[in-house]
Amino acid sequence: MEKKLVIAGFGGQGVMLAGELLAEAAKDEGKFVTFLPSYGPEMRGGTANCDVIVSDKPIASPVIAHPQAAIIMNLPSLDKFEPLMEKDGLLILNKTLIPREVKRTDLRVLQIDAQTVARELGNEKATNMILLGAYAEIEKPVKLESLKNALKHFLTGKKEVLIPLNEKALEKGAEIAREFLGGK
Amino acid sequence: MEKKLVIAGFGGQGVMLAGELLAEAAKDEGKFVTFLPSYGPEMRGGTANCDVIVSDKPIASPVIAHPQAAIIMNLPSLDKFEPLMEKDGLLILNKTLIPREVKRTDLRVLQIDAQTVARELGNEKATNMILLGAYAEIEKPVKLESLKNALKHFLTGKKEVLIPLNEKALEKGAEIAREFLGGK
Amino acid sequence: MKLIYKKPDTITERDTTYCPGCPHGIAHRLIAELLEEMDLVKKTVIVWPVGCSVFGYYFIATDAVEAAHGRACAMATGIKRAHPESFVISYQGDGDLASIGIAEAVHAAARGERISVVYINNGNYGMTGGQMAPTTLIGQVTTTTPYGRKPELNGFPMHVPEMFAALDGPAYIARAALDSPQHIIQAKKFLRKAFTAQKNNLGFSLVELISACPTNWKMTPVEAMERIRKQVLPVFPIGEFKVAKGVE
Amino acid sequence: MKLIYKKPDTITERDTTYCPGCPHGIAHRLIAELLEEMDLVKKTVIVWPVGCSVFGYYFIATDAVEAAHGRACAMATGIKRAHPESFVISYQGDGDLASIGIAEAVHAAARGERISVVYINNGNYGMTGGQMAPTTLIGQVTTTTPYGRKPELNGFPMHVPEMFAALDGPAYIARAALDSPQHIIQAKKFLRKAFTAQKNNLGFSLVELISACPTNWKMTPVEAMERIRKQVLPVFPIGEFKVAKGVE
Amino acid sequence: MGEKVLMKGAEAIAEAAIRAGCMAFFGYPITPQNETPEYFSRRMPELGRVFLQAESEVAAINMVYGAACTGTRVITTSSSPGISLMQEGFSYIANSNVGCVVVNAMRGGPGLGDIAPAQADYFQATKGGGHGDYHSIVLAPHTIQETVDLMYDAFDLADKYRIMVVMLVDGLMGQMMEPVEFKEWVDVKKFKTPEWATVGQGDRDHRNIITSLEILPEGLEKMNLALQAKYKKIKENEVRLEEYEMDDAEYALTAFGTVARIAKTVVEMARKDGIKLGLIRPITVWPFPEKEVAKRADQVKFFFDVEMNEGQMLEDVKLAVNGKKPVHYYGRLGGVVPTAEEIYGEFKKLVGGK
Amino acid sequence: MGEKVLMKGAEAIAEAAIRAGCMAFFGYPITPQNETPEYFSRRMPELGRVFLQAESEVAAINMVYGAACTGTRVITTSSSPGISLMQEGFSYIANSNVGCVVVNAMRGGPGLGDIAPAQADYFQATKGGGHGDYHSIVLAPHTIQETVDLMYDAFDLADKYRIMVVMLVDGLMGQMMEPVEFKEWVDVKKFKTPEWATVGQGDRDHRNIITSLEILPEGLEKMNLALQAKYKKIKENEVRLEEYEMDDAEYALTAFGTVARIAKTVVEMARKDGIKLGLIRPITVWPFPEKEVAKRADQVKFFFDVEMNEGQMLEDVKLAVNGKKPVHYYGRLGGVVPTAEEIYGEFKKLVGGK
Amino acid sequence: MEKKVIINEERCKSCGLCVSVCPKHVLRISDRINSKGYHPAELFDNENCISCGFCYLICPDMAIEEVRRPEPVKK
Amino acid sequence: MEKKVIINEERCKSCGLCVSVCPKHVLRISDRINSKGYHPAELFDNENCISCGFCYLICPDMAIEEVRRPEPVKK
Ligand SMILES: Cc1ncc(C[n+]2csc(CCOP(=O)(O)OP(=O)(O)O)c2C)c(N)n1
Ligand SMILES: Cc1ncc(C[n+]2csc(CCOP(=O)(O)OP(=O)(O)O)c2C)c(N)n1
Ligand code: SF4
Ligand code: SF4
Ligand code: SF4
Ligand code: SF4
Repeated sequence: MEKKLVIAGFGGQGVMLAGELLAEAAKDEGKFVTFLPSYGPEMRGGTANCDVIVSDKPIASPVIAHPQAAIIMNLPSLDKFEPLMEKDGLLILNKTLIPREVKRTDLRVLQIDAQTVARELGNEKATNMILLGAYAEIEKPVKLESLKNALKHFLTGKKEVLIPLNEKALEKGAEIAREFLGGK
Repeated sequence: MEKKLVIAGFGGQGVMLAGELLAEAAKDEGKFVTFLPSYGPEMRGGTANCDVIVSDKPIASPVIAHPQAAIIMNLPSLDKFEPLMEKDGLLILNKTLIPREVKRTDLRVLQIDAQTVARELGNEKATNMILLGAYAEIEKPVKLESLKNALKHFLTGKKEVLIPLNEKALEKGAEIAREFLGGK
Repeated sequence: MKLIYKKPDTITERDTTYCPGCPHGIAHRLIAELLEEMDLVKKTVIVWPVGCSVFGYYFIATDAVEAAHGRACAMATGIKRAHPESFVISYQGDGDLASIGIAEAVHAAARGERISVVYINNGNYGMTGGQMAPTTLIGQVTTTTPYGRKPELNGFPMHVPEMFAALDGPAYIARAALDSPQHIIQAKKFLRKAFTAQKNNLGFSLVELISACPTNWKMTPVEAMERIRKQVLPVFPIGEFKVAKGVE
Repeated sequence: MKLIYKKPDTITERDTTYCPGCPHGIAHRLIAELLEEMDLVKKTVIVWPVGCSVFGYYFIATDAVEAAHGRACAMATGIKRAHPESFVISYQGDGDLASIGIAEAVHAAARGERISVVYINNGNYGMTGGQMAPTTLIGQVTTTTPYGRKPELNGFPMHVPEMFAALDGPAYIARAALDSPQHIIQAKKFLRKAFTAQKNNLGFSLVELISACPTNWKMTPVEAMERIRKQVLPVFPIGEFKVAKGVE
Repeated sequence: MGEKVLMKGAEAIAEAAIRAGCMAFFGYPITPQNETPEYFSRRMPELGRVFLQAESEVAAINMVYGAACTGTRVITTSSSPGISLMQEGFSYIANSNVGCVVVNAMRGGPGLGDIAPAQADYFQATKGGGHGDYHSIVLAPHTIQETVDLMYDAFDLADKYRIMVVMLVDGLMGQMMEPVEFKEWVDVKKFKTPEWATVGQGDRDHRNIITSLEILPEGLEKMNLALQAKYKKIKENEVRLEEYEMDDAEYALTAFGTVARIAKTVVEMARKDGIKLGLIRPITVWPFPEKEVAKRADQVKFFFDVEMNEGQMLEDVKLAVNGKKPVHYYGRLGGVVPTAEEIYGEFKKLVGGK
Repeated sequence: MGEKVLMKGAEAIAEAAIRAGCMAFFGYPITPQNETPEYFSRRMPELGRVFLQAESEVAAINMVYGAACTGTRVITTSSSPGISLMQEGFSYIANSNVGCVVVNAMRGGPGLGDIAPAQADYFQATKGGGHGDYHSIVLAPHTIQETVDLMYDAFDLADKYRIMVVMLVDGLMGQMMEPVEFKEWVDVKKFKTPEWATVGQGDRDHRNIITSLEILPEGLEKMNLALQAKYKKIKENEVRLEEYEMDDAEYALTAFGTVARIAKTVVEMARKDGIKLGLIRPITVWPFPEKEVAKRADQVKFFFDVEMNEGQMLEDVKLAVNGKKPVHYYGRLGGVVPTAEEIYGEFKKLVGGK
Repeated sequence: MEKKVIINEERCKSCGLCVSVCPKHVLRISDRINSKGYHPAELFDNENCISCGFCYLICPDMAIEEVRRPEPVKK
Repeated sequence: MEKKVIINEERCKSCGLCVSVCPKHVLRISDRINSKGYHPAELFDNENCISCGFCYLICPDMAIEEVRRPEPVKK
């Protein structure tokens, strides 16, 4: 098993947090994992993305040239990563901020109006978790439970109160994914 | 013809000026010449020496490892250069500041109480010219006349008045050298 | 309707790379407005620093060079000496100028170099993620003063204009703030004098602009402006520290 | 007979490398005397600069390091932070401290680094043959200002203590002169306060010592001392610029 | 060893240094390794050790120099442009025979460049970017775990030889996270101020002077010969490398650091295709494993050197191979990280259309 | 050419630069080349050109960088420790594609070392002492006359390729005097501000931006490839060397700068003894005359590289020879200048007891 | 009536500074979302805007393109 | 009487500073020459020396090894 995921969006959308959460969960499950962030020049806004590889054997290169899967949170990221995807790769899109359709026809595409869903759940900032939950449900790099457990490493102190919201968002994402899988 | 001379003494004794004068005179005679100074850490006092090579063909290395001739103006310089001299080399010593005798027996040695002579001529600072005049008379790298002519390059402005003194010192040195040569 | 304000043409159409609410953009606009008003746009070379404003040349449409971190004043000196007809601005952050670049800034000032320095003091290193700057306040938490800046360990906030006022080379030295419309109007006045100092060949000029870094201060932009007034200005008071004749 | 003065034991037997009449030696003696009087000899590390005093460790018998040109304050900081029990002196010329090393000196001062800086201002670069220093007087001829220092081209003399007085880190900042027995007595008093500042852990201290460079000034030592009084002290006045409590 | 923790390379570097007994950090922030000083700034005060953000890299290295003169385990960390500013300091440190550790998380250059991973400071690190004839020991780990483990050795080597030890990593290794295990803490209570340290004479019967100055050329030559003797000893005793699938290799990749990690995937790809490819991975890039590479020249058909630069280690490989076999090269520049597929593709071109 | 004048090398360098149209000097004093800035300080103001004593070498190189951005012929001069401080600036200049001339009168190192002549900054100058993949053209004259003549080429090359050109000389060449002739003055009235210069947009229809920054790795790679293309062109067109008595040589000395001058005496000594010794003297040490050296590998029995360092150019000679023939080495360190006798003695040991 | 304050919504980063300094409280953050993902500011009460330009002065993104004042009505 | 001022002639560089500051003019540069080639300073009038130490204070070469003052004559 080797799962290669790219998460991409604006800085501030929680791209890194989503990636680190997945990495932490994978580590907790005793898997090999690498997480590689990459930032644009901006501190806020601008683009940011990360590569996460989860595997059950040692990982050679942490760089993902051609993602098997990608969580895409804004339009520039779709423009950048769509052409790089592996054939049959999985694209999970934050439809709220991506007005255009996917051009390639050899990809599996799941569009989620994630920002809206997150707002409905109570906080737009949980958009990343919805998308991550969906990814985890489809590709199963780690158990959803492990993701939820890992939340406590990141949401500490004052942020602890956000754990339930994020758990819900992960679940919600998984639920949407199940519909998507079922609907296929 | 290739003449290799080292001049050595304390900074402030006019070591460099003597060397440069010889070099200038050689250039004026159309000869090849190199002048290479070397300073100790002190601005004043401390040791200083220079290598002057005068030749009628291009000079490869400006560095003199084993001098054919040396003008030695103080004791530390004698200590340093005596062992380096070529066999039959010429040592011209400023006896005024050199209390000891030369140890090697394979050298030509001319001792001049130069500082005293210079004081008698009117200025201790002309010590270097007395020694240089003696050297020029013995080894003949350039004509004494050329040295005298070259003085005007160095003693300009307010220092012009010093030219006659320095000319006299060069001549005095040459005279002492002739006695030395005659006396042999 | 009468046009009261209009985005200057010298500001490009490109979106800035700054965080929402970051006053770097305000400083840019003031510079652009003044260059237009003083008819300097076509003579100007801006030396951009390393810091969040590293891409400044994408936003202000003049000839520009990108300096090594801290060396903007030296580079500006090289340009101005080699080509005295150019109008040369050195735009620098507080990390760039007050920390790594203090030698080049002090000496450009001491030499009375005919350059104008726009010095953005936001109390930390924005670009690299909010580390302590020489201007960080006592007690302020940054990514390299996690327990708050302690004078015994990290020293004291550095007051560049006050220090430079002890030099004979500067023609104009001032400090302004970018936290409110009123202060911004004043900042523009000070900058105009700084540019005039160069235009009239009077000497070195520098305006420190008290700025904010909402991202690294972990505040909303509005809170950050509030903090300037409440906490920063008492330590870094607005004022003119050196005004040569002919600057006005 | 009663012994009034005696060459301190901490001055070695070795001849100095200084030119006849160069006040570097006076400064050395004052330091050695104070270290003995304050019982600091065995705790002291002196950071020597690049400049005529580069061989200083041959003349004052304490532990010593030789810094890169201008970096003595940084090196002193490293020693003091790593080993706070050491008494650390940074001895620097005006080229070393005010020119290439100004950043390290300003920041050591701003941090209130517990080190004592002895700063020799002889108005030029002695070791390298008398080039202009930041402290060179207007009009003064040096090997790199052959037509005299011109403010439009070469800037203005830099007043380090005045500048440093605008910082919060220093506990003691003063300027003294080495031209006469009276001034030398005063210089020793100032140096004692500077050393006390470190001993009592109060902060950074610096004493500028107005010195001479007879060789490069092309004067006799006596003329050079005269020049200090007539020309240098009017521009660089003696005085204390910052005196923290507990220094006396 | 304890349990695995997930950590950014840049933070793991700091934690490892702390556990290895590093008592003082002086440095200046620069991407992509800001997390290292930030981590130090949290942990060092807690432990009563020294953290100081210097005003610049020039100041930082001279603070390190000062601290090193007291015999303290000291470190600075930076990235390419900052390291360039330290070159004078490195040269002083070398000729003063004091020890310290320097981490360079290389980024794309020249100039301001970018903040992406690169390996273009190999020459600077191994041949001496500063003036004069000197060397530092240069360690080039290829994973975070190895970086952490080597950090202990870095300090030991710095102490043993009184020399600067460079950890030559890159932005990728600084920024990536992976699970890592730390070795035991070094007991710093055992540290003693060495005999030669300049901390004040105290009870010593002699005073200590640390200087790189020697005005007489003959004297300076002696100092240089002593340095060269030290370097010779290090070359004899401290060369490290990993030979991966080299036993039966017909072709050898040569690579260091991040690229070597990627190269292992390439080796696996080739082996899957039945091609006998191996990897020679210098761990010390100075001293470079000349002898070991030379030996393989008799075995393999060619060498294929891959770097994130314009062919720098390439020269050392060629010098070692000394014409016996072809040495090919492939590289990416300016912060682009080559993929395993890409390298393998280039390799296959060289093997030819078999 | 005019009449011969007797001049210190350090002064001749300044005079040559001035005649070659150098319009601005920025620098900081350092022995053994103080006479160069001092000379500039007298002459530049007389000619209405720029002389500025910078506060440090770091400032100096960044002033040079600024002036170079205006398309001005600009120079700085220094010696080893000062050059180390300029490494960051060099790297910026390289990736900004601006031209300038830098003189390094090398002295003994590492660290403060001494003020005697040395050649131990060869690696730094030729491999890039700063970060990133870059090169400067490095000229290594062996007499004052050649230095003076090459100064004109240095500025022409800097302009032509928009690149930094290093004059790699040593303290000996800076301090010695010999008669020298200067070429004609370059007519500076003909100089025009180049199209790309950043002096204010003026009437231009575009604005100019000079930067070494490109945050996207792919973009920075392109900048690097453009640099590499430039370097390739330079390698093809600008290699210079002198081959002295090489036509029938059975042995080849390799040496640059001062040592090459001494080596000519060695060649003469050998020829007197009937030994067919020649000298290959690279004038451009970057680009290094690889092809020319490689060609001689078929002809000579061995190479004997002599330097005032621990064997730096040696590596380039070996890379060029690529194992075809032995390459021997002899060097002196720390500022000691080898004598012709000494080198010849070492050479005879290699030739063997015939 | 023509808008007194012209906002380039694409440039706006929703920092809220203009809203905070508006003495007449006629600006607010809108519900719309621009292509960068920000909710741009909008002038919701043109009438009460006094054309003071405070919003222009403080806007760090030059998203306030123009501020206009109605010409005094001719008597 | 013992010398009030002890000069180490080998250390002296003949700078003349001591001579210039002596309030009693009891110092001068001698005719002797030391091994460095300098004419050292000498106290030629011990009696009139007031042991003020000015010479010591200004001597940059620590050539003035000691300055002593006669004990007041016991009454
Ligand atoms: C030589 C060097 N050291 C460090 C850096 C990393 N660096 C880039 S910007 C910066 C500080 C920026 O802070 P500031 O000048 O205050 O500007 P701001 O980003 O806050 O506007 C640093 C340390 C660098 N690019 N080069
Ligand atoms: C990096 C570097 N730059 C320049 C020098 C050359 N240098 C040595 S000492 C010195 C200046 C000394 O002047 P100052 O500090 O005033 O001391 P002084 O000799 O006058 O006592 C210079 C420029 C150097 N050694 N290193
Ligand atoms: S990090 Fe701070 S200074 Fe930089 S753009 Fe963001 S708010 Fe502005
Ligand atoms: S050159 Fe000047 S500073 Fe240096 S020792 Fe001589 S007099 Fe003193
Ligand atoms: S002690 Fe005073 S009176 Fe005596 S010699 Fe010295 S200066 Fe003159
Ligand atoms: S002051 Fe000292 S060195 Fe100078 S003449 Fe007097 S004794 Fe000699």
